[in-house]
Amino acid sequence: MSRSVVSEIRRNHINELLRKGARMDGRGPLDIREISVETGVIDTAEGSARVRYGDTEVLAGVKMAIGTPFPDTPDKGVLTTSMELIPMAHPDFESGPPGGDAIELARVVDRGIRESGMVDVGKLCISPGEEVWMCFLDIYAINYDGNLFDAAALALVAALKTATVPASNFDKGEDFPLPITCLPVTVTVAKIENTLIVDPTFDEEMVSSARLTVTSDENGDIRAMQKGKSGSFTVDEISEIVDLAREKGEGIRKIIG
Amino acid sequence: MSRSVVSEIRRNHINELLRKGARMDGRGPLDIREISVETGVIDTAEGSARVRYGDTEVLAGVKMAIGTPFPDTPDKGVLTTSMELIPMAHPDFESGPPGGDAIELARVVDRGIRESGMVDVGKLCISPGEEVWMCFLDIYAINYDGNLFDAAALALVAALKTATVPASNFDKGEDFPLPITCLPVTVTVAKIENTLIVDPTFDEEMVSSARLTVTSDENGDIRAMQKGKSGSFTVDEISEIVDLAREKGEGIRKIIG
Amino acid sequence: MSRSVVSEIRRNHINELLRKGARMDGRGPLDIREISVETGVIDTAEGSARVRYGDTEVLAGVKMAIGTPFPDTPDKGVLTTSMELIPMAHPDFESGPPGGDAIELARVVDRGIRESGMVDVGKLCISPGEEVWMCFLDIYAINYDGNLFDAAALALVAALKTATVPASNFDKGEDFPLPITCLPVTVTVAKIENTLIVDPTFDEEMVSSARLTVTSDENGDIRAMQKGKSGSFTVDEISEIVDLAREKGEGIRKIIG
Amino acid sequence: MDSDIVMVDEKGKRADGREADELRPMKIEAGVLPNADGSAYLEIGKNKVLAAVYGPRECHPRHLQDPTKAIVQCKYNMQSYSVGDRKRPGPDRRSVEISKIISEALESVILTELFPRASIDVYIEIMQANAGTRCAGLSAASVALADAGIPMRDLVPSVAVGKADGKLLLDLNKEEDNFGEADLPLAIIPKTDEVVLLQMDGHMTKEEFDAAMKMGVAACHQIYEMQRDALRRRYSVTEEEEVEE
Amino acid sequence: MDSDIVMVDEKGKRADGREADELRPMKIEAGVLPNADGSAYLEIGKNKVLAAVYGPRECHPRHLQDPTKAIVQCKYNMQSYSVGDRKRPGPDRRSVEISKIISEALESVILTELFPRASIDVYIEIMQANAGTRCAGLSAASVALADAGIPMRDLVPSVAVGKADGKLLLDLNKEEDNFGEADLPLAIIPKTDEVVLLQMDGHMTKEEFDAAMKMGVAACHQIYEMQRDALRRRYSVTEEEEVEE
Amino acid sequence: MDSDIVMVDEKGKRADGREADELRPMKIEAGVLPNADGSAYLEIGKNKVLAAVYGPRECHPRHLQDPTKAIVQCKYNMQSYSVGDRKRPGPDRRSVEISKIISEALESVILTELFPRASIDVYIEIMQANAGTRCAGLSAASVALADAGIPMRDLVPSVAVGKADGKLLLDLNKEEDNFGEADLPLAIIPKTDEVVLLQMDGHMTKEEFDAAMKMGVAACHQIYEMQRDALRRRYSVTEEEEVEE
Repeated sequence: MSRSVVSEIRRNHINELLRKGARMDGRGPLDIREISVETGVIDTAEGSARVRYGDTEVLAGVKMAIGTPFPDTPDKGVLTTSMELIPMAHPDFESGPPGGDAIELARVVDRGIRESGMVDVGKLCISPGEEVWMCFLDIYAINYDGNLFDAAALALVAALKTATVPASNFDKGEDFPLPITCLPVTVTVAKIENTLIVDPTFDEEMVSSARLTVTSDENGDIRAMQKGKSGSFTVDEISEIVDLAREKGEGIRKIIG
Repeated sequence: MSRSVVSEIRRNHINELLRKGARMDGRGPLDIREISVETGVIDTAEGSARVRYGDTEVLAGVKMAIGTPFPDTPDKGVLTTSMELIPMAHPDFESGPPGGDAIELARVVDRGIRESGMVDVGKLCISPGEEVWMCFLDIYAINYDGNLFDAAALALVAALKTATVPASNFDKGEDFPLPITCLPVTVTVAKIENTLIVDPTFDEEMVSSARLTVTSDENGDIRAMQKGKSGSFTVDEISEIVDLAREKGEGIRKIIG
Repeated sequence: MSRSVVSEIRRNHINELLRKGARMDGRGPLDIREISVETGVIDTAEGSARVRYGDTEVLAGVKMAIGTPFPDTPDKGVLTTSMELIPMAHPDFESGPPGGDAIELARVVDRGIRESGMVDVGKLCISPGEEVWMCFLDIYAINYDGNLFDAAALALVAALKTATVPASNFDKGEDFPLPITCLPVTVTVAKIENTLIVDPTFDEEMVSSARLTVTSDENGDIRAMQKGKSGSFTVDEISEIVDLAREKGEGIRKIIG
Repeated sequence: MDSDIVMVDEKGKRADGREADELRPMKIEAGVLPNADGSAYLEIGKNKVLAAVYGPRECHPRHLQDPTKAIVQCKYNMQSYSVGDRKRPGPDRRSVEISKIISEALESVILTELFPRASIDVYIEIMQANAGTRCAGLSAASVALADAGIPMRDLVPSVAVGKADGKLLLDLNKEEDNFGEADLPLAIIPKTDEVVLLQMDGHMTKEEFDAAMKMGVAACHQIYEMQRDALRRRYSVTEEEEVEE
Repeated sequence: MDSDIVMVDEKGKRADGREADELRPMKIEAGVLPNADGSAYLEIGKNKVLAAVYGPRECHPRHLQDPTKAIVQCKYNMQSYSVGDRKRPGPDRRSVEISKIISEALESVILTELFPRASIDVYIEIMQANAGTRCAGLSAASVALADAGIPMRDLVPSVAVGKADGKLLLDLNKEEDNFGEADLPLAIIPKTDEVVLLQMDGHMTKEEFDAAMKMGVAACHQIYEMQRDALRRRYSVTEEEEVEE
Repeated sequence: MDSDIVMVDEKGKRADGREADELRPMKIEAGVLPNADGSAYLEIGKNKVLAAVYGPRECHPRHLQDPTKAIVQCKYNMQSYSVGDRKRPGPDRRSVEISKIISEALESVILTELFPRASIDVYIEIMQANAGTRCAGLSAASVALADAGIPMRDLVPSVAVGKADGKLLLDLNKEEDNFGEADLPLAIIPKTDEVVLLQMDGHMTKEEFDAAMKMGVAACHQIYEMQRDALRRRYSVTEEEEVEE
């Protein structure tokens, strides 16, 4: 996400359009691209989803196994989130272990899931201190055209929502749906000059000075946030973004609800 | 094995000779270099062998220890093969973890041993699901002048054939010979222009377009194969190579038999 | 410690001064810089010390946990020493896993502690073969101006001397002082042209041809040595250095005694 | 090897209803990823595979550059959830070997000498695995290369021939593979029937081997037709789109 | 979340005696390391943090060079003994993320365009940790940058606002953090109150969030004063020393 | 340390029949590997060691080049089956340290200033280990350097002096080393008796140390003769071969 440079001409074009309230792909500043969500796409996964935000495409899969809990949470299942920016998804992505961008993405998506209590990990204990369900939440970027935060978060939420705990495979009784308590939704807003835009494309990300990612729940409460890039926001802008994220989040929630 | 380039003059010389049915070192196309096999060369190993194919020299050692079996084969010992192309062996080899060439070599040699059932892993179980013999099969290229596949495979077969299970060291009764069922032999054929040659040297490997490695057993049956390099073989050539490998393999088997 | 080069002028200046028995910072050849030792500087560590030799500054911390002993020493606690040359400490130090210099430093400091029997590891056994105290001895170079060997060794000795075994945290009875038997002290002598100097600065290390590090105990006996760099010592020089190290060591021992 | 398991019934049908020499149902789509220079999606049985091509582009790292031709760098990757037990992300020894032999097979058909110093990068992602992923990946990759407009002598269809219950069976699925006695993945250049990828493990007589090669080559020609169909569909769709504009 | 734990007593005092909006005792010293171009030592509560700056200097590795400006590379590192259970040396995912957001926050105030192709390297070492180390590290780092004479628009004070027992509490210590319901670290440019670092996890209503932002910004101004004091002390000491010579 | 173990009997003989100051049986052969520029095989007691030299050649990676002289890069490696419990392949901390001190010792005699920017690469492989491998490796490496025709001031013989049962014993074998009280590996330049490698661990009085140094230096001279014999044999064989042609 760092090597690419947008040409000066394209940069100017994006800026000029935005001053008139328009974007390259015809959207208004606060419009989100068409979202598509397909679940159950991977038979070998306990839950899976393929999500598109325009040309950005992400695949998330949930695998489960039995393991030992952490000593400080002996009666809780374990969630582990990873994100891979595979080189298939963009000419700038390289092979190798996850770099800073992929790690930040995984951690921000993970916090949205974890802090909202979306997965009821208390119900994933088999035998306290000994056996709990380990959930591996793996996300692959398939095609990157901006806003991986929101696409990755939505793919993972959709995969979890439709996941089944494979208890019978492990002789632990009948399979049951992964216990879900709520549907956190993540919305990212970027700042270009002094305009706030929702769901930035790759080119818009390159031109933007700062980004704010907000995860909110059904009540409109805030569960996680992450500011990115070396620009800044005013306190008022932040408050406005949070409201935007809560409002837009409600719409997105309906897609997977 | 990738950085070296053979000069145009040498390449032409090899090609011209071969068109007359001759090779740089005086061999005919289907002749194998002089093979020497010494076993029991490493006191600290449970079995060992030093094998030379002309100037290509390889050292193989077998170490054994007690470990837990894989869950899906609870009553079977475990074989693990590694190959190191140490920088001592050739100016192109570099320090560091095994690269693609070393990994392919180890896996092809391993398949020959494993698929032929040479080691009777069923007799390497001490207590089902709990304790089995782990066999570490480690091969080091000492000097590389082509055809590491065959030299490595022969060194490992000779080391295994003469290996002793060190049961008394682990208070598991008396030592006994590693249970061996057959002697798979590996023969590699390379293609230069339209000529097939057996046991290529380094220069011949550089000039060749494709390679086929075939492991066969006492009955002349095929146990493993691996085609290499970006050239191709016709179906007829492959059939011819398989026959060659079975015939040459019989001769080599007598050396270690 | 390898990339830096001292300018020819500075090199000549150091050499000329030394021929007159003087050093850049006013010391005589056998003088040690002012040493400061602060212990108990890290609350989260079981023992800690911050040591300065002039501008060279080092931080050592001891952490303890319960673990399983090595099979060949079932009734002994375990010591593990690491040294990090963090990039904060010198413009030549780079991020990443410890390189050759850091590994040599850690191993030499470790040998001084281990071979002197300073820590009575026999008293760190909780249940033979099952539970012993693991001691992690971690040293960070904070500012590097030469002679890390002596500063690191002294910081670690001071940290160990003041360490407490946190038994109560692990429900293993009352806390008790880490059992200490002696105070090994490490002294490094460098050779510049034919002069021996004690406690070299960074510039002096760069100019020196060889280094000898000697760890001695209260009785003046030798516990560990390490020669470094590509120069040489005569046998007589070595004998002289050992005497110097024993004598200087006694003085340093008083600081932490 | 367990004699209770029957791979082929008395009528010569396999458990999934296939004949001995029948491929699993297969589907190929070209041009599925917007960013890549070429791409393809392939399903065969329960395998789901994506292939993407970037290049010819600057070769990175530089020391791999060849002044006489482009190098072909394939990375085969199994996604963590593609198999029964979760696979740890990142390359393992198996995927390193598969990447190498697929690179070699593709290099045999690409006109690499047209692009000195360049790299042609091929990425194969196994989304869902059910035996035969290396062949599925290679078949998909050659379609992706064609979609990228890389000049090639031909496509490279690939399939494995197996042996189970003492019988040669085309294109083993996972259940068959688990009890199989041999596996022989191969890939050919259909125009000439040259073999560019070949591996074998297990136990085959020479006669079985010759028969297996024959069965594999024939099946490659079937796959070749499906590869060409996918490219034709892709091309005609593009034409229509262009007409619409 | 355990209702027996009382974070704030009936008089509004916290367990360590602080008011809800009170910082822990804080101490900053600039210029503590001889080798670094700039450095600072900072204590806040039981946190002990060192920051050092090298640069502007040649950017290494080269492919990271930017021809239009300096890049800011921060490495945040927790020393192994700084926490309850020994931390394995080397970077983990948490420290990679923190290093990234601190780099971005610092870049927002450094006049990087003055030093094309250069690197400004910032090292933060956590010697002792007790909640709030990323904010402590960032506050220290910006003092170290000033000490190094790097041209900046302003300093960057940073602090976290927490929520525990349903109440907003400034600058949580470890005990409070363990039972906290939310944490919101932030950093500002005091001259303009622009926010350059912001994270949140936990559970806050919009109203709580707005109040927390207010509390955090106000506390940053307090820290800003201490940062400026540290630099003034450093500067005056240097002057005295220079006079003495 | 166990008093039941007797290292030296009443007649001053060791368990393997050696005198206190006697080396184990030793054998050196130069020029054993066709590809390397120089090589040597060395056995001492049950140690079996190969050394190979490549260079002077281009230094790789480049940033290690020294414009004033060649650098000497030694890699000491224990093969996995060389010891009782299998050693995991790849460098560990011990081998990194040993590689470093052997590189330094060899650099002390090589006329590196004749080959600016070059690298002289020395590879030591321990095929079978029985105490004293670093000294065996260094002794072999200096023969390999001479075999490669690298200009040197002298060879570098190396041996360890041990202490067991309170007595100084030359060249400990594994059984003695396991119960030893001290170990002192050293290497010298025989022409001048300069010491170029020296380590010690254990417990020695100053008097013991001085005596141990004396014993070690004397033994190095014995090894020196065997090194020169090996090179003479290698040279004469080559001459004969040349005459035969």
